[in-house]
Order: sequence, then structure tokens, then C-alpha cells
Amino acid sequence: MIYDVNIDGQDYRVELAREKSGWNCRLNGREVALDAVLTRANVLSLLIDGTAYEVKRELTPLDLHFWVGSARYAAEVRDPRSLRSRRQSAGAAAGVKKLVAPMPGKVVRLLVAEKEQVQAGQGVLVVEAMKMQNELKSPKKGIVQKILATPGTPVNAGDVLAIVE
Amino acid sequence: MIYDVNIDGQDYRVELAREKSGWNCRLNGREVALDAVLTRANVLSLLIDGTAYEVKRELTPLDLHFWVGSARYAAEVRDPRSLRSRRQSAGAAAGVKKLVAPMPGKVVRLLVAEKEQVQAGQGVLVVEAMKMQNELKSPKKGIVQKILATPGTPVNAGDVLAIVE
Amino acid sequence: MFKKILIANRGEIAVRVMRACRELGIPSVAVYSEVDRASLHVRHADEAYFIGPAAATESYLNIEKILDVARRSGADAIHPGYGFLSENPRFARACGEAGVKFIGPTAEAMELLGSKTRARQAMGRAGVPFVPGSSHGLEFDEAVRVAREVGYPIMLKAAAGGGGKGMRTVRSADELRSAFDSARSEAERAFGDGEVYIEKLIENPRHIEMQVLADEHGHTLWLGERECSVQRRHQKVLEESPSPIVDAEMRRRMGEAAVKVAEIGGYTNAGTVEFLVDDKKNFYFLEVNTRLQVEHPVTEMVTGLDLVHLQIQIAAGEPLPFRQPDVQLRGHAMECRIYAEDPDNNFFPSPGTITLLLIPGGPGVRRDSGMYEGWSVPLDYDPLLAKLIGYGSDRQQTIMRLRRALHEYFVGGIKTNISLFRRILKNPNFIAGKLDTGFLDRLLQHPEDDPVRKEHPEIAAIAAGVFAALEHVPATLNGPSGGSAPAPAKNGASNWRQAGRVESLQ
Amino acid sequence: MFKKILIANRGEIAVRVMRACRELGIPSVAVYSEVDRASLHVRHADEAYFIGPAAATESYLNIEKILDVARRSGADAIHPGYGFLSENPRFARACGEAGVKFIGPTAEAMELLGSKTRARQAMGRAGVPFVPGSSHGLEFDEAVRVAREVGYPIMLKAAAGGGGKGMRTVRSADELRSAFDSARSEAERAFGDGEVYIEKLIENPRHIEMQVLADEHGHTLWLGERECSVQRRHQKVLEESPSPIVDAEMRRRMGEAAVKVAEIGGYTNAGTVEFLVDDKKNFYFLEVNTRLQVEHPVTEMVTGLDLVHLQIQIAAGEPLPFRQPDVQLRGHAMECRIYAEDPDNNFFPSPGTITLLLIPGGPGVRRDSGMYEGWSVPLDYDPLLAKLIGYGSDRQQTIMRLRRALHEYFVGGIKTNISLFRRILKNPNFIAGKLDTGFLDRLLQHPEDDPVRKEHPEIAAIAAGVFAALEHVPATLNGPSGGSAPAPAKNGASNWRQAGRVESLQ
Repeated sequence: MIYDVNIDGQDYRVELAREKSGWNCRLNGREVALDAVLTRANVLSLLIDGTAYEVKRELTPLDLHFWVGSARYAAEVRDPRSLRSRRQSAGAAAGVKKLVAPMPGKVVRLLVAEKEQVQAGQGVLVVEAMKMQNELKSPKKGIVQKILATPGTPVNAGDVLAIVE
Repeated sequence: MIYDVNIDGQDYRVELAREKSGWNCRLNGREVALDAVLTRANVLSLLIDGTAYEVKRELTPLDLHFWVGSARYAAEVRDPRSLRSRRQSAGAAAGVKKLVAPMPGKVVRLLVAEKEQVQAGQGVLVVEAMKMQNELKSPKKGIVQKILATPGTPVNAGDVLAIVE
Repeated sequence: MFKKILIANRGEIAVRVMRACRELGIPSVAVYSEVDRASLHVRHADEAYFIGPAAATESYLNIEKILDVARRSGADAIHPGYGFLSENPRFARACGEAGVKFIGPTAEAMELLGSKTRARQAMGRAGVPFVPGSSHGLEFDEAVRVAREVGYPIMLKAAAGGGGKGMRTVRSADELRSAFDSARSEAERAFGDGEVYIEKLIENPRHIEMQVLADEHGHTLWLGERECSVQRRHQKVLEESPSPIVDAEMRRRMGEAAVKVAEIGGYTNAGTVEFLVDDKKNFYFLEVNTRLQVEHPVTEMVTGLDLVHLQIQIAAGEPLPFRQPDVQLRGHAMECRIYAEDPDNNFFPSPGTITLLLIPGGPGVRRDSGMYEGWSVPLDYDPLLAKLIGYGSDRQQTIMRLRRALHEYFVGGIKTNISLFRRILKNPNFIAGKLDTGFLDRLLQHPEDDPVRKEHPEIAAIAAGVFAALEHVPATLNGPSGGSAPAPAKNGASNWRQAGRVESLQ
Repeated sequence: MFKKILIANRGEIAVRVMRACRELGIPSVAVYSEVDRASLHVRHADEAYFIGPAAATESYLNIEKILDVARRSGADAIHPGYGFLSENPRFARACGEAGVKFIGPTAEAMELLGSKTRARQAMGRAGVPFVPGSSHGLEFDEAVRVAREVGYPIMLKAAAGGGGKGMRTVRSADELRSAFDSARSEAERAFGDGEVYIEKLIENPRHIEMQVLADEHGHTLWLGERECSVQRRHQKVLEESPSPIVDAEMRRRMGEAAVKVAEIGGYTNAGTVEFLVDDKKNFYFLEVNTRLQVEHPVTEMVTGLDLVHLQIQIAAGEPLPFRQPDVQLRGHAMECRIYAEDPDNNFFPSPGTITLLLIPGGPGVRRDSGMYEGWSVPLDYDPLLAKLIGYGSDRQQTIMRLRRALHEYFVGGIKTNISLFRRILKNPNFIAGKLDTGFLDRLLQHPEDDPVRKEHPEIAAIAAGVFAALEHVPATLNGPSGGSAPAPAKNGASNWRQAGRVESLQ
């Protein structure tokens, strides 16, 4: 099995083959003496040349991360031989940025109107969750093309709330 | 849904019907104001007239138990409308008793031979597990019809090791 | 002793109080809102009653509903926890009228000590040092005069205040007008009371508080201080006892001042007297928290006492079972408040489902938690999920122990501030005990100082490959094994074991 | 300080030592056998090396393999835990020869104090009270004479003994011959050493031991006693500190006797001096355990010290950082040893997969555990899974706290002795502190006294129905949600919530 893996923006190719005596692993073509045990769901114990790593998989509706010890890595995994891919069309339309709800909550206020000009970092709207009002800021300088949120309505994490171009 | 449930030897009929407003529950024909939430796998929170019960399900290769708080109940569940039944043919052949391995381990010694007479509680064979030698005793007085265990070989929990008649 | 105790709260503090009830052999009654049916406090209770929608005003803050549950369940006492109704004298009074014992101080003590201006007036009469300023609500003209007298910079504060609301720092006379107006209207909106007073600003103070305990027979004791200077937006994040700067003599003086405050207020049960401490170790009375504090466990660890047991015993009319000289302070304790919030993204709250939970154990580690794996954190309440408390023979050991425990702690599926504590506990100023209420803000201005280095992206890559490969092998190896199987978690370990063994010998 | 520490053990004690290493900033190295690749101690280590088959003689007891891992990993010290090689002087010597520090006493001290007869001789010279009898191996003729002198009943014991092997109670002269022969041959088989000696039988003694700590600079201290009278087949089940019968004066005398024993033996590092105590509170030296004990946590809780930190610091040549008067004993601690065994079926061992694990938390609860949900307990080793330790301000609070913690504790899929502790902690004699080594046998003779009543079979029936019904609804409600889904545990809660709410209002 061959996987193209992107970790924090860096690409890796991981080749794994099952053999009688274990798994054969190559990382970017280089052989790795890998010993892997899934100890419980989402927790992998890796031993490589004696060094032990506990790797946790964190899969949320929004994204995929792996934790190696206390460090968290954003990941995308693609199997070149299948159509299953977690890579999103990220590069597309670099000039358009979506303002996405980072958590579920309730939209309490809009701070700008459609077609209005905003600065990078300027507040666009306010979402309330867990007793706190959280100002969501524009990811870039530009024009607010569209506001998809309505004050008083609940939103889910990942919902697109506004588009800035 | 109707289930015939046997708890520690006692039979109960549990009727459950899903309704818009919740579940309708009858126990032996009597209505029960049941509020049930599966909080995590195998852990059920029941509220009945304000009293809270945490019920744990324990399913092993050998048997099914429910724990209500700190008390453990042996259970068999049968759905009268389906062929799925966990009830074993327990009543059959009352004169024949099987000596079953209560845990995995290794048979280290036989204490009697086939066709030998044994008393109830007399040791039949010894199984070693976790650094301890454990004498398995005859469930009844009778004749050892068959010994299915060989010294030096591993056994699994639930394996029949001998038959006493 | 009480026959049954209702806990008018949720989350970790409800669980903590229920544990004390069970230890005292008293049945506990939970109340829960619509979104809390599956919450841990319902699982820990002996009885549980639904009290309404998620909005706290319609459930946990609804006095009538809570007293109705007390009546239906036969509870003869109510523990309010912290937050919600815990400092509401109207609730304490309503309990009394309903014939249910409120586990806390009297409504009168709450009213006197809960108003900051009334409390300051009382402290003045009793000779307890407090921050210079006014001790009553001010009109603007008076504010101008008082500010000039105490000298800028000053703080404008709401008499009914809390949580930083109605609070303004004023550095010069020309800022006063607009600050005064906005503080006043904010206080009016937040508390329905626009009373505002002035305190001299103590620059970069420490926030140190003293735990007191008073029975209903006139005995009042102090149980040592807690240093609570690690704060963000006036919200405590980490607390410890003892304070790195308080010695035995200062502790005794603060303790005696705190006992005097409690006695002036006619205080009973557990309470906390907060002080500001300046860089010359002068301490000034700030306010009284008329409840059990979130951070009470650090005091429990260094005293070896159980404050909730003692609260219940005091409320039941028992005298304190020890005297001041019997209180033995030993070792060092520190608490990390685990919040559902994202320290890497403006501390946005992070409700959602906890998909994986690995929890620390071993020596010197206490967990007071309201979460469990599989539980969905509702978006309707305070983001405090759990508290991790470490104890060690000294401050250094406690820090190292908490770092170890944080290494073991993992909450997956939602964001938490666990990584923030790794930073705090490795910060040289923190380790040196150089703290003030500005410490955390300064630390957060240097995200590049994060001690967690991303040194192993290639391990993450390999793991990503292995997880993907495991999903390609038969479901019994990796995937959960279907309806009636008890252990979805056991998965591929045994099959991989053989492989692992051989590889590791290479 | 050491650069890297190898832990020559497995299970909870390996995890506990690794935690100490991490707290001291020292990388830890695990070793594991074929069946332990997925064990918790491998997950907690910084490095891990395979050392062979399940059989301990070919892995955890294999000195050469372990020293080979030390060499390969660059570990400069080895912590042996308890059991396995921990009391093997040959191992301690081999470590020294390999240039690796053995964290424990010297081989010489082990040899002197590990032989019961040699230790008794040394105690005689030093004037430490020990049980009357012989202090050297006996032939039968001599045994007849000694037995007559000390008076029946007597105990025959193996000099090299442990775990009850080679031990016989003899109540009259005519039983002596056969008991002597069988004790001798059992000792010969078990230890390769048939040496047998005589001790007067103390009827129903208490087993009380004293923790000592000695640095390599001549300082030896005692840290208080542990009462270990709750035993089954000479195996400790529950331990506590302080003992219900030891007062400050007796504690000081036992402590000083224990320090004398350690000093006679040239003892360094942590050790335990065991005493038998008769019904008049006379105490008699029994033996020395030249290692960290399973039950060391109760001493840690009442002293506030970390014994493993201190062991490592002592082995690194550091002097003890405190003196005898600095040791502050406070409160009460008790440990329950959680074994994989079935108390309802002859205490048969119960290896297998842990399908569900609910663990206690909150105030005064410490868990030292080697298990996790989804782990398969191998059948090859000691059945100790975990230790639950409770701390309270007094014995009564500690008992109630442990009862509460046991209420929260659940291990599904295998049998454990958790229910036994419920019985012990509710037993009137136990609560009154009326203990001796026969206590548990007497309790087990009355299974009908089990305080857990099966009062709710109908609740079990309803739950059985609900679980079955949940399996009939679509898989997303109850069943695990497939390969890539992170949370098989979340299941039907939200769908049932609505139902639950309405029903609970009826």
C-alpha cells in the first residue's frame, strides 16, 4: 500500500507492505524498521530503533490530526491507487477566502454588511458559545462578497459564515 | 419489541415500543416510566421515577451479565419473534455435567482417570494460569465419562475439559 | 445529619459534591437540563430530575424549579456548588423558607460581603487593610475628587461586580469621564446595578486568597493561602498553595485578617477572602467569595482535609472537629483548569464530542472531572471540563509532576487548553515563582516560546500511513466488531504483535 | 544524576517507576516479552526493547538479556521494581560489573538480610527482638529439641523462603516428623535450598512493617508503619498506614528497631522491615524486604514523599534531603490490590480482554495501574492489575472514600476482586480495626455476609431489554460507526435524550 501523506504542509510518501515477519515500511523511499501496535482505538504505539512513540489520531468533522506525544500535526492522507482522498481543493481560488465557524454556537451579531470593505483581522460577526461572545475576524483584506449567517440562528463547526474576496 | 429475559434464573418479559415522545416500557405487563440513555458503549443510564441506575453490560465469550451498581446479574435474552437466542440448552441431560475451564491457562496435571468414580468437589485436574495452580473440581458425584484435556496443552476459557455422569 | 442532599449544579463540581455525599453515606439528587441528560453528574447521582431547557435561566438558575425538586425528592439540604445560584442571597433565603438547609453562609452574610462597597466599609471599621479608594458608590464629581486624592492610575469598579464586568483602568484625569460612563452602563446592564466606586490601581499585583472555614458555633479558622495570579481576562487559569512568596509569618497575618473579615460578616461555612498583594508584599482586602471556590482542591491537598465534607458537617450544625493549631500544611499543590477552548485560536470555545480520552494517574495526581469519552460537551455552559491537581513535597516536584501528568492527558475531538499548561509549567518566570496578574498576558504575547517542538513530522506521516493501512485490512482487525461485541477497542493488537516483535529485534 | 534508567519489570510498577523518571527528567527504557508488546509500560516508556518469550525465565528474569538492553540503550541505571530480579543479589552484582547502577541495596546487604536465618543471627547480636526459635538450619533431632524449648505450636520455615513455600504449622510433637520432611523437600524444590528453621507460632498475629530509607552517606530514617494483616494465603490484599493499633511511642520504638536492622545490614536505598505483633502489642522482627514494596503508596500518601524519586536520588549518590524530625505523618491511607481473580469462584485467576473500564477519580484517590480498556491481560504473570489507594484525614474517612471509589470502579470482561474489597470495607471488625492475619480467612468463611444485595433484578431485566432493542435500531444509533469514525462510543445518547426528557417528567 502506498499513501501520499501531507503533514503540516510537507509531503511524504509512505509505503507499507505486509510480510510474514511483519510490515515493511518505507518513508520517501528510505526503509524504516517499524514496529506498530494499535493499543486501543485511535492510539498507535510505534517503536522505531528502540524509540517509543505514542501516536493519537484525532478525526473531527473538520479535519484530521495526529499527535506524536504532545505535538499536534495537521494531516491529509491520499491513497494514489484509489479515489479516496482527504485532500481538499485548498489551492483553488486563492483570491477568495471563506470565514468558517470554528465551533458550534449561535450567531449574535453581524459587524459588517455585504459588499463592505474589510481589513485583514477586522471583526465580521460574533458567535456565542459556552457563555462567551467570540468575534470572528476577516482572514484577509477585501470585500465581503456574501454573508451566509443570520443573527439568532445556530451554526455548526465548519459552516461557512461569510466569503471575503 | 418483546424480549424474554432471564435474570439469575428468574424470567421476565420486557416490552419496549418506540414512540414519538420516547419509549414505552412494560415489565411483565406492568408499565414502567423508563428514561434510558446509552452514555457510552455498554453503559446505560436509567432513570425510573427519579431513581438513577447505572447499568453496565458485560459480554464475554462465555456469558452475559448486567451490573446494576455493584451487583452482578447473570442474564439470558431471547427475542420470541426471532431465532436469535442466547439461551443455552441448559436443562438438557441433567445427569451429565461438564467440567469447563473457567479461565485460559495450561493443563498441568490430571488427578483422576477416565471411568473413575469421583465425589462432588473432588479435584479432577489442575490448570495453571497467572503463576497459580488451580484445581478444578467435579461438579457432582459420579463417573468420569471422558477427559478431554491433555497435560501440557493450553486451554481456553469455556473449553470442556471433562464429563462427569 | 441530612437525609438527602440536592446538588443545584452540573459538571465537575456537581460530581465532586456527590462524591462527598456518598462518602458521608448521604443519597444525592441531581438536576439536569435538556442537554445534560447524559452528563456525568447524572451518572453519579442516586436520583436525577429534569428541570428544563438548556438556558440556565430556565433550569439551573430557576429557584422555583430547584426547590420543587427538593420537595419531590425529599432532599433536606442543597449544595449550590459554585456559579449559578451559589452566591444568590435570594436563593439562600428561599431555601430557608422552604425548610431546606442551604449549604453555605446565611443570606445576610452574603449580602454584606457580596457587595464590594459594603464589604469595604466593614473592613474599614474593622481595621483590615484594603486598597485605598472610596467605599461607596460615586457620582462623577465625587469620582473626580477621589481619583485625585488616591492618585492615578485608578480602577473604576462595579459594586456588584464580578468577571471583569463594569471594570475600567483609568490612567489620567482626562480618561475618567468616558471610562466612568461606560463602566456604569456596563454594570447597569450586567448586574442591574450601576453603582461604581474607585480603587487605587495596584500595578501588576499578585492575587492571593485565604481559605476560611466557620462553623455555626462561633469558631472561624483559616486554612492557608492560594496564589491565583495566573489569569486571563480576570479568569483564573492555574492556582497553587502555598504561594511562592508567602512565608509563615505573612500567612499568619493574612489568615488572621481573613478570619476577622469572616467574623465581621457573621460568616459561616466555607469562604474565601481575596487579597491583592503589591511588590512589597503588602496585602489589601479585595473581596469575599461566599462559596466553595473552583480551586478548593489545592487547599485540600496541602491540608489533608475535605472541604465539602466539612461544609456539609457545618451546615448540619456540627462544630469544627479541630482548632487552628491542628491544621497541618504540608507539601505543595497546584491546579490546572482544563477548559474546552482553543489556545491556538483566540481561546475560542470548543464544544463537541470527546472522541478519545486518555487520563493521567499515579502518585500525586488528582482529577476532578465532568467529562468522559463519548460525551458531547454542550455549548450552553461554562467551558470548564475538568481540573487536574498535582501534589508534591515541594513546588519543584509539583511542577514536574504536573508536566508528567499533562504528558499523559489527552482529550481528542475537541480543543482544550492542555497545551497552554505545558507552556506555563516550562516558563522560567513561572518556575522561579515570579508571578503577577499580568504574567499570562505577557506569556501569550510570545507564541514562539512554545516548548512543544514539532520534531517528528515523519513519525506523524508513518502513523498516518499505518492507520490508513489498518483500515484496508479486514474490519475485525481495526474496525469495531459489530453490534453485540463488547470491545470495539481491542482491534489489531494481537495480529500486529508478531510483526512488531520481529521488527524490533532488527 | 543518571542519563537513562532501564526498568526491569512490567505492569503497574514499571509504569509507576517510569512516571518518577519522567518527573525527574530522566528518559526511561522498557523491556517487554512477547505477550507484553501492547502493555501499558511500553506505552509509557521513552524506549522499549523486546527481550524474549512470555516465560519470565527467558525474559524478565534473564539477567544477560536485560544487561544487553542496558548496553544497547545506554542506560546507566536499572530499577528492578518488585518481584522478578529485585531481590536477586546475583543481578545486583552483575549490574555493578556491567557498570550500571542497581537502584536498591548492595548485593552484600541483600545476602545478609535476604536469608532469614542469617538475618535472625544478626538481630540477635544487635538486640532487636525477634520471634523465639532457632537462627540456623536444623536437622531433625535438633528440631525436636528446639521445638520442645520454645513450646508448641511452632512454625517450620525455609531459610530462603517466601510466598508461604516450605512453611508448616506444627501443633504437637507427633506432627513434627512429617511436617519437617515435607517442608524440607518443598523448600528444596522451590528454592534449591532445603534449610529449615523453627519459630514459635504467634497465634493470630498482626503483620506490621516499617518503611526505612538509607542514603549512601550513613543516614538511615524510618517513615512510619504499614499494617498488612489482611492477607489470603500469605498474600497481602489490603494495607494501610498508620496501623489502627500503633501509637506515637510504639511507632518510634518500631522505627528505631527497623533503623537498627538496616544499619546492621549495611542497608542502603528503600527497604522494609517486617514485624509480627502479638495481642499484647509486643513486636518481633520477621524479615527484611530488600526492595520497594507493592504497598509503598500508602507510606507516600501519609508522608507526602515520593519513595521512587528518593530511591533514584539515593542511588545517584545524593544525601537524603531531610532528617527524621522533618518527616511529617498526616492522615490515613489504605491500598486495595486489584487482582484478576474471581472471588466468587475459588479466586481462580482471570486473564482475558478488558472490555470496559470505568475508573474512579476525585479527592483522595490514587490509581497505580497497569491496565487499560481493550488490553488483554496475559495469563503468564502475576494477577495484580492495579492498586487503588485512598487517603483521608482519618481512618473512617479513608474507608468511606475507598467505598465510594470502589463504587465508581468497574472492570468488565474479566473477573476481579473488587467485590471482595466492598465486603472488607463494610466488615464491622475491619471498621473497628480488629485485625490479624486470620481476618480474611474468617471473613471468607461467611459468603452470606456479602453486603452487596441483589435488590434490582428487574432493573437488570429492563436494561437487558433496552440493550437488545438498541441493537435492533439502525447501526448508527448503537453500533460502532465504522472504520474511519472516531467515536464508536457515542452511540444513541442524543436520540434517546428526547425520549428520556419527556419520560422523566411523568
